[in-house]
Amino acid sequence: MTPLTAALWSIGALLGVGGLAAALARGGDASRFIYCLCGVLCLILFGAAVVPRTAVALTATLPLGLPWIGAHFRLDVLSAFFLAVVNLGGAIASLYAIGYGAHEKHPSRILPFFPAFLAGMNLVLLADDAFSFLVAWEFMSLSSCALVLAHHHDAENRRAGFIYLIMASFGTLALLMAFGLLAGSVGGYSFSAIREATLGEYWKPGLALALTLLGAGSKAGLVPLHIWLPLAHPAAPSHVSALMSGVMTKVAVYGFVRVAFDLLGPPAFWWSMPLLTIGAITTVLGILSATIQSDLKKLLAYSTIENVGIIFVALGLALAFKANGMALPAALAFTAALLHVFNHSLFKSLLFFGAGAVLNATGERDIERLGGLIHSMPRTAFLFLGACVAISALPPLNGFVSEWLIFQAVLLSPSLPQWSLKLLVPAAGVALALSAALCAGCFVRAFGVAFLGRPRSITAKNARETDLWSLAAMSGLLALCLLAGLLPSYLIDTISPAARAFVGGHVPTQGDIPWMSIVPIAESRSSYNGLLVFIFILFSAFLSAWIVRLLGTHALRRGPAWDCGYPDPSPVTQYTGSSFAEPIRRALGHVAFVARDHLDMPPPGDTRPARFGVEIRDRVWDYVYSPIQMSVEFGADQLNKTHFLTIQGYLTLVFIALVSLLLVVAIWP
Amino acid sequence: MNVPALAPVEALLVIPALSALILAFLSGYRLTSYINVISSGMTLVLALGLLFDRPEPGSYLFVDDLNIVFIVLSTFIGFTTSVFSASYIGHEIETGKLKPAYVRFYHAMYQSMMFAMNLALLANNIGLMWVAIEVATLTTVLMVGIYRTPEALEAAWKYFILGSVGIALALFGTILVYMSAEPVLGEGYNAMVWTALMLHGAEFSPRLLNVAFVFLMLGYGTKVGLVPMHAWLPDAHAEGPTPISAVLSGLLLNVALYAVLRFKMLLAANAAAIAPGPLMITLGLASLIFAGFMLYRRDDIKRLFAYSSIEHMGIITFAFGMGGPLANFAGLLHMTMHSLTKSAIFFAVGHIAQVKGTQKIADIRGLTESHPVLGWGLVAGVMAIAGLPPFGVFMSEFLVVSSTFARQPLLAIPLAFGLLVAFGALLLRVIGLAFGEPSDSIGEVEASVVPLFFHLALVLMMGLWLESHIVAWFQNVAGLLG
Amino acid sequence: MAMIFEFVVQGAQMILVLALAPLLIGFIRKVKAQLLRRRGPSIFQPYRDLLRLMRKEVVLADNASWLFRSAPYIIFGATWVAASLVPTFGTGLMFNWSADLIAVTALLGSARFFLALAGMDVGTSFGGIGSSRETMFASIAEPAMIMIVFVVALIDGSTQLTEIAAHMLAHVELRVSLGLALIGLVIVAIAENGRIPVDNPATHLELTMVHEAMVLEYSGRHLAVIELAAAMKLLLYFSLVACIFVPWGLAPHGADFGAMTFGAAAYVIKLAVGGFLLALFEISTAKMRVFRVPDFLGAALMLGLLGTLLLFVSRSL
Amino acid sequence: MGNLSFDVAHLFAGSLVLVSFMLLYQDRMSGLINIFTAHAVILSFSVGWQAYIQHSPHLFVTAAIAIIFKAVMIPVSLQRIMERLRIHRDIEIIGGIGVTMLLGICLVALSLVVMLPATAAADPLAREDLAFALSVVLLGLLMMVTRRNAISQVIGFMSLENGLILAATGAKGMPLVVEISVAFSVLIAFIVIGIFLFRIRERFDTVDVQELDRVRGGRR
Repeated sequence: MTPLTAALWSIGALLGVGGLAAALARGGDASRFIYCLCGVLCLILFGAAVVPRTAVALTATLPLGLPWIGAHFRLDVLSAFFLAVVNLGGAIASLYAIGYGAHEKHPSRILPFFPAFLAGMNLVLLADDAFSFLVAWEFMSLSSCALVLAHHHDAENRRAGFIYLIMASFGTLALLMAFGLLAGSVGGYSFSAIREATLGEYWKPGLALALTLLGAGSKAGLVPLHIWLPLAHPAAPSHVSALMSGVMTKVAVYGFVRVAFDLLGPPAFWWSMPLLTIGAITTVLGILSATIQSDLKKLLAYSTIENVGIIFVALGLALAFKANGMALPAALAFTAALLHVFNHSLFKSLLFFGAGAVLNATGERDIERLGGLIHSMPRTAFLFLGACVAISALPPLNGFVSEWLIFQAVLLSPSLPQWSLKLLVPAAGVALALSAALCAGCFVRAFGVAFLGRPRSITAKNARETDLWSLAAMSGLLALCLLAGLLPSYLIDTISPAARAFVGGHVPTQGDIPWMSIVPIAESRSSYNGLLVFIFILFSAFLSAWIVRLLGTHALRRGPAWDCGYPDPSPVTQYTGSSFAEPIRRALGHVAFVARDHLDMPPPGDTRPARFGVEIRDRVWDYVYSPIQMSVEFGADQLNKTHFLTIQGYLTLVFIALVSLLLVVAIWP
Repeated sequence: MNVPALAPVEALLVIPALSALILAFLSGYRLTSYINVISSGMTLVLALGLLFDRPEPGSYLFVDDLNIVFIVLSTFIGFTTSVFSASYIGHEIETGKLKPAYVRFYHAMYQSMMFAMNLALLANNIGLMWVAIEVATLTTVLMVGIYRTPEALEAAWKYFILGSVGIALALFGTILVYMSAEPVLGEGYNAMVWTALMLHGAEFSPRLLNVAFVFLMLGYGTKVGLVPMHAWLPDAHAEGPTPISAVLSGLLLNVALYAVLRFKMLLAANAAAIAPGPLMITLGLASLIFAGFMLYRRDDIKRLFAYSSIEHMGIITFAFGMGGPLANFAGLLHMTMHSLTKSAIFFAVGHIAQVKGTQKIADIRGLTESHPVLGWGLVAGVMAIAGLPPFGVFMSEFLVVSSTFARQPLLAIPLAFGLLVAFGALLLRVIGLAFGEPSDSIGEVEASVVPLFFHLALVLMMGLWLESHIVAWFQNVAGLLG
Repeated sequence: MAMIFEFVVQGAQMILVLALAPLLIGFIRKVKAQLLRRRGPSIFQPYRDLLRLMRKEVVLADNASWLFRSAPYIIFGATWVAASLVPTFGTGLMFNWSADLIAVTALLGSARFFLALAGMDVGTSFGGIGSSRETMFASIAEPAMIMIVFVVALIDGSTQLTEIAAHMLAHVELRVSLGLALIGLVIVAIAENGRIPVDNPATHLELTMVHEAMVLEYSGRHLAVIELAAAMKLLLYFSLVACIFVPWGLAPHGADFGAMTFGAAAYVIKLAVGGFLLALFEISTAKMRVFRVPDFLGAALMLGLLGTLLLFVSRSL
Repeated sequence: MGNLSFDVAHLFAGSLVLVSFMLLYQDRMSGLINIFTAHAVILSFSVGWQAYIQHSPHLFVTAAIAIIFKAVMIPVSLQRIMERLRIHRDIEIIGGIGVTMLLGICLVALSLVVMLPATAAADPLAREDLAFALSVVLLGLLMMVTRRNAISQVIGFMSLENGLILAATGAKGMPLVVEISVAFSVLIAFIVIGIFLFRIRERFDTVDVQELDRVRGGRR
């Protein structure tokens, strides 16, 4: 059995588990069993992705799908990488769900769709013809949408599901048209046929790329197609949110890479420009929106948008270098993008798991009603903190490594021959730097307000530490984050066959470099050694602690907070999340949203309290989606008048149609 | 004329006609519905038999690659609907909505309608086909008005008047086709026979054919439900008994479409005639986009799906208008899938309206919680009809959109736009219907969910795996359609 | 043997920055006092302060968590590592290869991250103000810093400080971009270290304070460690400016003891000059309003971007 | 045969168009019914003439149906409905008679423009016939569109159908004409009965189509 057939069987088994879950969910407590099965199958799939270390692609054809083409499946280096990312996330999410799912009130609305969702994502990665790809793609959306609608009594969730599925279908239609263009009018829908075909006219690849960007971008959450994401991701149960944010967006990235780097053929340099521009805008808008959110899961979803933007900037760089035949820089950017894909899937899952644990313990997603959880949930707090450090791109964790590599790629931009790119790439670099800094601020705020300080509500005060399964899953993720941060050379070497296959070059083999440093281009240019830095920091911190103990006293006294001598015991005097974000909102926020402060000051003599509020409106929503919605409503209203015509009115319509067609025939030559 | 060989073909007409006669004289709900089911089942078996042993074309009736698709499909849906109808009508009688006296009439009309549709499909004569479609219209008009409520009567009336005008226009077109064929094929019967017309299509006067096609397209297009001749369709679907809605959407529209296709083939064979494609594409797109917008303001659940039928008929007409092997294949597939799915949806909707005691969308909520089987059945059906994988409609929409985009990118944009608009409306409604806090139910119903899930299973299966014979068959037909 | 030598040199660098940091603070205070015609405390006063703080007992707020207690050491560790990565007396030190300029920036970012968290831990309003403002400043200062790194790296073809210094030494030239980068770096340094006009390190109980607000709840040895880390951060920026813009005197990789001593001497002189200039600057300006700071830092960001663009223009000319 | 047969057929077809115009012009109910009777009579003459010149006796059946059913039964029952429902008032015409007539003339012109080039190859008899038939069809449709009253709409539909019969008989040797005319008669009977039934059961206050449309639950 080849890894591919094993993978296909496992996917089939996942679908079977979905069916089994649908049958069992009504009965008793089936959730542990189902999640165990999912976890095991994900591990098998992970194995199938990791075991073959050859560059030769495996293919299989099943007599399904489009009849005269069949369903093609292919496991090459790229899909293997993404398969590993997806199934690692899937396995850990299943582990987490063994504990988390026990709190679920309506397991029958989650259990059948969870394995189906996993199966859908895996199928996208393996599909090797346009039809199977799109079926899997849409199936993935559909099953995740069912999960978004799991808690359907909440009108917000229903709205989220609606917007999600609309955007998903929009994306699918865009991809469908892209594939239509690539396949041509004879319908060569298999990817191998598309690879061989030449598109001819110069505008066709560009159009196909634009459509792919729309299609994959809407799934990945590129601005301005991102609006569904912060609605849908938080609406799902947390382990699903983790999968959607951490993993499904990566599947979208895979879709884009597959088309742009593989199917479209040799790139033109200007392809990279929309990617760089949109990616840069996405990072900044995403993180700015995250910074002002008070809903913890929404905040995480916006931060996903930011990270997707980072990945697309890196992909844009890779395209720019590839178009100019610069294999090594292209490989560097490509590697950085894929590494960030992997890293983000780890820490974003961990963050969502943490948010889920908090949600379970307190029933709250609003950080303004949390606080002080580090005392009641110390383990969760520690793990969440680790993920915050990782996502803020701080050394020595993994987030830094991939961002560092991207910066290294950005620094190679002067060697690009095109002036437009020379100027655009540093600008994108500024956006990346800005978003990295904002990201740190955003997660200081998230962690600081939710976990530190004093509890702002009763539920936050009475929170209990989460269960061991969840903790095990989260610890595993943090360990992986740390490992990936300390020993990135192994990962880079894992990615390099994919880089070789898709951009025609690869970064120097990192495994041979002493001290396990990473050297993307040459040592004289730059190098980084996460392990040494980590050891170094540990050493310094412990040394200082030791010296301090040696020189000073051990005495320690607990007392009330100092607070400049005016401590106020009420927790409302703490800095809130919105007050924390206010300076950033003032300084930078107006690019992303319109914020209107309003002060309700009672007249003298009135005893009611003065109220200060902020209304924040998303510019993208105001300028793009509201007009669309309004025009659809307008069209519906206008056309709807025809529903209330008299029979005579309808006859008039027929009459007019007949006369005008006769006129056409009369003047027909 | 080889009469014995034609026997199964004639039996396809005789059985429904005989049953209609018998049913007209029998009363008692159980017995009549059994006879109805059995007769429909026999018709289906005979139709399936035609797949294997196809008789030579006769002068009145014939079976070829094109109409066998329609025959099998319509007898199949006729059969499953009769099963559904048994439980549905039973409940209607129990609740007193339908008087037992009308049941006799209902079943007789059901079989007469089956007879008329089979005749329309089998007819080897454009005049005969026209008569059959007219009879089918009349029978369905009677069934639409069977509840005798003001709304039902009004719907029947509207259907009747608009249908009559449509049928009149179609007749004029038919006469014109005869006129154009007459110089070539000679006076008399031969100039109305399909098999002869198809052979000599290239020799007919193209200008006359052009005018004829305008009339035929508008005339039969009325029955297909194409905008702007669609107005009868939503009311007729909404006010009649739900099995009739299922049959209307699943069968009658197809039969009319079949007529359009036949004439399209005739025109396509004539190089000098106006290309029928642009007209069909225009009407198809207009129907798609118009119906898409109309879906947003519907508050009656059956009207909602009636407009969705208009939308899908638009897509199918568009696909056939595009022509070419891919688009024609997609059109055929889409037609099949739409018939199966839409009738399944009506099966679900019928029982839902019964348990909830209303057809108002606003009063139906949380179905997946209160009635999981019906609710999820409806969700699956709507997902299927909205063109989401892994259901079969997705495959046809995939082929239509992608092949259109490869050939005429500018046409694909309104197509995709219309699909998206319609999808949005359907999704909005189904989320409201299926999710949220459940609304009150007025009672339970012994729902026969077998036809519903059987249809959905077929649609699902065909979305993932098309049997190679069906493929070859469809491809052959697609080739015929040009 | 060579390895042990390198190890010792690296250790010397670490101890040097640790030892010099309080001295620099004391020197600047002394110079400021003298310039204001005051006598001022001894330049060794910071050492005494630190020792005194270490001997005092820690008064911990009731609800302070483990994060609050461990944060000082993490901050100190990260800052110390960053400071020892920047060449002071010599380049090509053993661990120089383990991190480049971007990593140094990021290490400082880590320190700031934990400092901001520590400010929020007790749940007082002052801590929140400090953290919030620090975060806002950093969100502009960091990209500005990265842009400056871009300029430097584009000129020198490396982000490795050793290489940058070597390249600067070998190709002495005046460039507009470099000048812009220098101004930008100084602005960033002022902001990052909470110096006038961004923040006033000498005040307490002022609503505009940033750094001091965050560490308000710290006392005893924790405060000592944080103060030392802050001093080291200041020293780090001095070293950075020295290493990139005035690399003369730096001992190259594998140099002998003498060269290193010379390098150390040169370094101390550079520090003294820098400290004097900073003191001069600080007494001649007033602190600005908090919401003016983003504009101030935005100027640094613009300078960095302008520097990058000018680089292309000047190269192509 | 020759010219005479052509002239007579031409005469009948032409007068059918003329009567259609009279239908359009007429604004009184009883007058409308009478003119329709004339329409049906002319049609049956025309059909009879065709039967004669084409030597196809079955067309006489069609002619008979036309004269018995449309010229006698239908007008009589319409009169009865009118009396029962007490409809004596004038008919409202949308857009006024002048505009309608003008439109009608345009339609006739259109049908000539469409039909004459299209049938260039056919024999002149059929050509004329077809063009006139199309005019009658379009005028009938116009009448249905411009009248607000069910009875006049029915009359419009019947004149439309007369045009169809004219076309069918004009097409030389067309089979099934009898069947088709029977089918149409059934259709018309249904319509007439429908109007009658609705009234007798008092579902609707008037047979004004607008009133029909108004009975729509809360749907508006």
